[in-house]
Amino acid sequence: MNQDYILCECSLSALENFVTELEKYFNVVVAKTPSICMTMVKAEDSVESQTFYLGEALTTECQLLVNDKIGYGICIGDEPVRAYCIAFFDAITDIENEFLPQINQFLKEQLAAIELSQKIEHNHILRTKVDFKIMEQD
Amino acid sequence: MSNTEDNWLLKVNNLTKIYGDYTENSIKNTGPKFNSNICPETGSIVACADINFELYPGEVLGIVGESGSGKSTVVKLLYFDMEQSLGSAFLKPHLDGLSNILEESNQKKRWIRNYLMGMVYQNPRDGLNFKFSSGGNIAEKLIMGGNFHVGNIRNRATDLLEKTEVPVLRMDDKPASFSGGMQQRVQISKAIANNPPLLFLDEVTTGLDVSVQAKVLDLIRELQQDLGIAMIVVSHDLSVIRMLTDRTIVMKNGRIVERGLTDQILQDPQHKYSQLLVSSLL
Amino acid sequence: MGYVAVKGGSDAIENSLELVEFYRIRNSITPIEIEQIKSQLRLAVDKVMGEGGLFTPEYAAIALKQAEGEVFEAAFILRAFRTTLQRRYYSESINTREMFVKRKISASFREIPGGQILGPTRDYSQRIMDTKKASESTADIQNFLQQFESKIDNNTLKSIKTYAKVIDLLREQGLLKPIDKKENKQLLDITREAIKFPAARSARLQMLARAETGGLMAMGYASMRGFGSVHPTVGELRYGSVPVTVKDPSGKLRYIGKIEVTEAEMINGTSSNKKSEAALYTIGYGLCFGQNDTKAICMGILDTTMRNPDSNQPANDQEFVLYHTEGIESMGFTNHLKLPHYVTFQSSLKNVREEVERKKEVATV
Amino acid sequence: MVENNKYINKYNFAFIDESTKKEIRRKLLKAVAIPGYQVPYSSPEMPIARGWGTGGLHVTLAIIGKKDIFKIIDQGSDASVNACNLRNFVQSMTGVKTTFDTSEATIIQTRHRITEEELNENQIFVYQVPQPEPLRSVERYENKTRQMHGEANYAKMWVALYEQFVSHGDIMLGAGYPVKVNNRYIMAPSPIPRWDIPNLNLSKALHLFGAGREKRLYAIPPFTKVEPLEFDDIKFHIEDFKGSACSKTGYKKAFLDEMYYDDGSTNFVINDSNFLDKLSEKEQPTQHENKYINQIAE
Amino acid sequence: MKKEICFEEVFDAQEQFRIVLDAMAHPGIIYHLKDFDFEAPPYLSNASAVIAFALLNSDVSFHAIGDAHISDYLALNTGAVEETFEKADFVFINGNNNADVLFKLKYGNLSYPEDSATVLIDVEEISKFHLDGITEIIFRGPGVEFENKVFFRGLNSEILETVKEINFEFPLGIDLIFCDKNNQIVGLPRSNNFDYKV
Amino acid sequence: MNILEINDLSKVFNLHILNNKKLEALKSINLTVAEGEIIGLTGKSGSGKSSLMKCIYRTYLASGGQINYKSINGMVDLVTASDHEVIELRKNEITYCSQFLSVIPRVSAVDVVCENLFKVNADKEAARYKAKGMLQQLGFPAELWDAFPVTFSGGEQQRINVARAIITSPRFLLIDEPTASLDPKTKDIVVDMLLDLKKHGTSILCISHDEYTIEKLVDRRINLHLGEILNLN
Repeated sequence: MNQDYILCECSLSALENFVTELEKYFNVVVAKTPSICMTMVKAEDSVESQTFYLGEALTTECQLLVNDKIGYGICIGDEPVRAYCIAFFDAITDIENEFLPQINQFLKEQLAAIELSQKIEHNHILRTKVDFKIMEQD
Repeated sequence: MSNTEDNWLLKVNNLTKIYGDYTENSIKNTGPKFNSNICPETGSIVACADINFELYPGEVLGIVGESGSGKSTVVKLLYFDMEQSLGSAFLKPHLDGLSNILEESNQKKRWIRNYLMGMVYQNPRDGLNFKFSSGGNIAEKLIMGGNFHVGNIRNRATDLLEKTEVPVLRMDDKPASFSGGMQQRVQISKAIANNPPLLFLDEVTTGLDVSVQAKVLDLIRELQQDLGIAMIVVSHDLSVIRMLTDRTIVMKNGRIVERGLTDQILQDPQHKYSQLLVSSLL
Repeated sequence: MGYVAVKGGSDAIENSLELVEFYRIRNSITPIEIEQIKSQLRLAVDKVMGEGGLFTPEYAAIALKQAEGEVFEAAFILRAFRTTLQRRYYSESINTREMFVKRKISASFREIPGGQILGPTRDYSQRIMDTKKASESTADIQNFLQQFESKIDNNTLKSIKTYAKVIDLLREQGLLKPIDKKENKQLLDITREAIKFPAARSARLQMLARAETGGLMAMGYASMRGFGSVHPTVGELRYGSVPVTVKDPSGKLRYIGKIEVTEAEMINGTSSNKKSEAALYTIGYGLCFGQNDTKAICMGILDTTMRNPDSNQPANDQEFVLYHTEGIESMGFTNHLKLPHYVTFQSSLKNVREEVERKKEVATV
Repeated sequence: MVENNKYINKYNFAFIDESTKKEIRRKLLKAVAIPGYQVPYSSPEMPIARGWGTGGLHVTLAIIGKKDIFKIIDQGSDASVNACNLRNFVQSMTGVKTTFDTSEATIIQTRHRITEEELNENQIFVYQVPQPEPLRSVERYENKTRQMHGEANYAKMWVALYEQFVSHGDIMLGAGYPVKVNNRYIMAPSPIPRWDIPNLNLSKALHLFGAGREKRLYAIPPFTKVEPLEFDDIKFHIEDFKGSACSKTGYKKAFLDEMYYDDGSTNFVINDSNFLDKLSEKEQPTQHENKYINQIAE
Repeated sequence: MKKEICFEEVFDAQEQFRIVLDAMAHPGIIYHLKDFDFEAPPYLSNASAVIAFALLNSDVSFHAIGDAHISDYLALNTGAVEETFEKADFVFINGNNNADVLFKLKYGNLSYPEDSATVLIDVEEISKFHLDGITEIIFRGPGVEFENKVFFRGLNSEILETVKEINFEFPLGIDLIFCDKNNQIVGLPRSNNFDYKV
Repeated sequence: MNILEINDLSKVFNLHILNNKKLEALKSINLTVAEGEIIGLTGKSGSGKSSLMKCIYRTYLASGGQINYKSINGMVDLVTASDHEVIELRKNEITYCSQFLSVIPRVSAVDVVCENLFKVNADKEAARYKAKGMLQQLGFPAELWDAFPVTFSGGEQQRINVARAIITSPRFLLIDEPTASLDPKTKDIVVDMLLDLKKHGTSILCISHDEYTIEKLVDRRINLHLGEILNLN
């Protein structure tokens, strides 16, 4: 989950570069080339928890066999490369291999970058907060 | 004797209508004994319960009671305007009275309504389609009864309107422009258009002027005599009941509290509530 | 002979499409990039996604470009595009309590948990024509961004948090009306089977979520003006992004990205018809893709009106509301009047002419 | 690594995805089993507008295969722009052979007309239906009309016809004249003119109707009784062209278009473009037989 | 059990569906489905399997009597969900089965009569010609010009009596397709007013 | 042969709305009526004459005892018979003629007289013809035949009431004060008509305060006092 989150949100070029470098050491067979499809997004109303279908989200899916280990890559958007990389990660993190420390390092760095940019956006948004306490002091 | 045990036209068993969620106790804990038809446990409303009676061909049965006693509910259930909670009803001309009409498919219920029953509502708007002419309204019932000849439909409509004293010249006018009494007479024409053996009359004179009331009642009597239609007359008005019916059922809080010959009910009422009703209305 | 006529029709269509293309690009040498539409026409993109029923900013932007900015047409293109795609996944229910909030306001309370956050809104802008937009340059944009970014000190950032909901407070106090037991709780999908009436609430919410904003607004507005029974208060309106998760073919739960949604919880007072019950609040719920306050609010109003069916109140009438706010269908059918109808017209013409003849005969007799 | 190729989605044969096709097919089978009954279906959006023949397209695309020969007409004409547009779409999505020749086609899609040439048992006739509910004029609510159909409660419809007779001296319904199918359901025959109504009766072909916007499918199997609503004494009749003849062929027994010209003159031309072509070229297409057409003098 | 691969989901499905559509539109006419090289379990005819492949998917449910293998086979190859008799959209039975189960099937309601079961009945042999010891059905109604007669071997006539009863109140009812071992099928929609002789 | 045998009949009114007050109207009445017999019921007001008649007619529900009536179809206890049986008997055999005419608005005098015939689906015109004959016999002015009886004088109403009761030639007639407000001449006509009925086999129970009528009409006289029979002569 955490891994998918990072891979979906991180910089595409960084991800592509990392995977391109790493996949040389594995036997990668594309079981299903990345293609677009849809995910029906289920929602529920916040009071009665009535579930309903909000609408669909365009999704890319990809299946790889990495050293015979299957990996699924699914992400929102028309994102063939990202889906491929997610599938690759899905497979290799299940395989005993010598690159796990590097992989963890990559994920950690990307997570930090994602968090920072989110935080910055969040703080910009907080500037639009109406602060009644301050207004009272005026 | 022609009206032997087996000769009934309509037989009603344990007819019950409850609004809302109910339990066994809902029926036990409501009724005239409790002077209420609201279940104290569930809050459900017992509109009527345990209604049993038989109606014989050509007979006129009155159902009397105050508003909320459930009397209209009984005929609405029998006319399929609402769905019963419990109970059954059998109508002789339908499968020789062997099949519970309340459980028939809607398709069959429609047939029964068209051929075997007529209904006259208190409000003409419930029985008439105000978008159609009065002739069109009668045509509707005739068409439902399988008549597809415009000439014959118009002849029959003319007869019916004459019989009910509606000016035939107004056949192609919409009933919205008619007086209340005339609307009611159009409604009666429509209800009897297919010569049904059974007619329901639900407070048909309520809200009409006295002179108009007399005319409508008179019409109903005459129709009954001429056509031998069995009727169930629902009214809170004892004079209507006296004038029209042979037998009467007295209802209170959704239950039958007394039944008998109409003159007996009026002159020697047995139940406390019937005595109250008679003494306050006569 | 027939062939020539047909060829004529086909050629005309082809040429008409060429002319469309010509009008689209004859005055602008620089093509608009999809990225530009996505960011600079963000709200149009959101609307197209909402009404198109497909969350995909990039394809929505393409559709907008293709449709020369006509939002109906673009939503329509997106809907048709949907038809060609397989639906491979169903997400877990998204949780708006986990929203990365970009905007969050309540009209019912002065202060709410986390405060009133205006976020990006034009609500308090004066609608004064900003002629400077006419000569906006790349440098202007960069200046603005630089200056905007400088307002935050990256060393003293507050951490991200999610917020409690206003309605949860009301619920905890027992002020919300309990769920009607008779409510049909089934989860239906109106894109897979035609809606049936009376419709289950899930079907109603789904139809509203993909309904046309203007149509919803007309109905919601009608309700408040007296052609419906609801005139609510905004309990909470929030906009932001929520994570989406699905199960992959191996059954593992996977994060697949986030989508942006606007959510409205509209508070309505109720009167109780039973003496034993207190008058409580009901909540009307609205949720749609992208940032679209109007749509979420009106959806929230209509969610409530349709729970009290009343054919005398247009906004309370399920069939009336749902059929007529479906933008793609309304647009198609109103426009089909442009198609030739000479056969059907001829048929009625014969009737009218005959009646005129009959009436003439009557007059002369 | 894969190429970052976006926007390369390919369309399925016949455009619609296979699971939706299956759904439409299942519904069509039910429609055939219950002649004249409107089966609700998902009706996915198509790349043409609602009301422009999406229902007809759904049916065509759900049934069409490589061996089919496809014809499409609008207002009787192969040349109508809408017909051209849909023909191009179907052709480009399936690659099937298209034709103008009525007798050659295996699937004929139409808007508002049945061909003058008689249909055979190997043909499927597909209608684009704008309003599938014949009772809509007397009852606006879907759940009520559904109930009326369920109970065969058609009195309102009949009274509407009766009232028309009373106020206009005739039943004033034109195209889309309601019919009763197999003695049970009242059905909207899509707005075909009254001229075509008798040709539905006991037809050799299978007739499938698709109303995309309203999301309903229905069918008339071959050899099925289809009768226009008429009273015993007030009869259905077809459009009366009062002995007018086609100005190009002199033929009288076909539905005619009334043409108006710049000089104020008018004349008539056969509406069915392929039928007109065949007559002009001295071919002798077999026409539908029915008592109404038979009554017209040559 | 393995997944069948010889059935092509776009074109085979379309072609076989058209034959089924023809069969439903022409009750009492014998149609031939394509002979696929399936490895269907015994007691399930190839024809029934073809129809299942052409029409079923994860949006619908089915129920099969007989061998549990049939259910597994159909579920694996179509993705359809197995359901009880009472709820199944498609029901697979054998002509020799007891007729009672048919009473449980959903037969629609007046507002939505199509919410009803489609029944595929496997029989030994379907023939246009009379043979001894078999059931004859005389088809009349929509889709039939005058009347069509078909002979069935391996069809319990109680099934027909039951179908007659279930389909009595048109439009309520169930729709049937008879399938035999030679890939022949015959449709019997509820609108048909058939008679039978044993 | 008796047409009616009353055994130990009692009637108590239970007035719920007056705190369940009990009024004893009839006590242990025993009485037989032979076929073709006319019995006069006499006694002061409140002696129970009308109550007895109404119990027989079932307008009152008896509190105890039996009223065995020998109908064409066999014995019926009118105390326990079903409402339907009573309705059929009223239609075909037993008629009750009260002291007062209960008029129906907008129904002509002739049709009021015919009412009981209409109930058995007699031919309408034949019924009216018969009714007119009876009204003529009773000296009822022809110009009033088609008028509505609501405005008639007591004597006129009385005549209509009698005609209405006997038009069907019932097997058993309960008649209350048939001659009370009639002139002597008409009294004789009414008495003669009743005697004529008796000739045709009708049994009659008649209440009257008019000694002349009793004298001329009845075979036997029963005197009631405070709900009990005083003598049996």
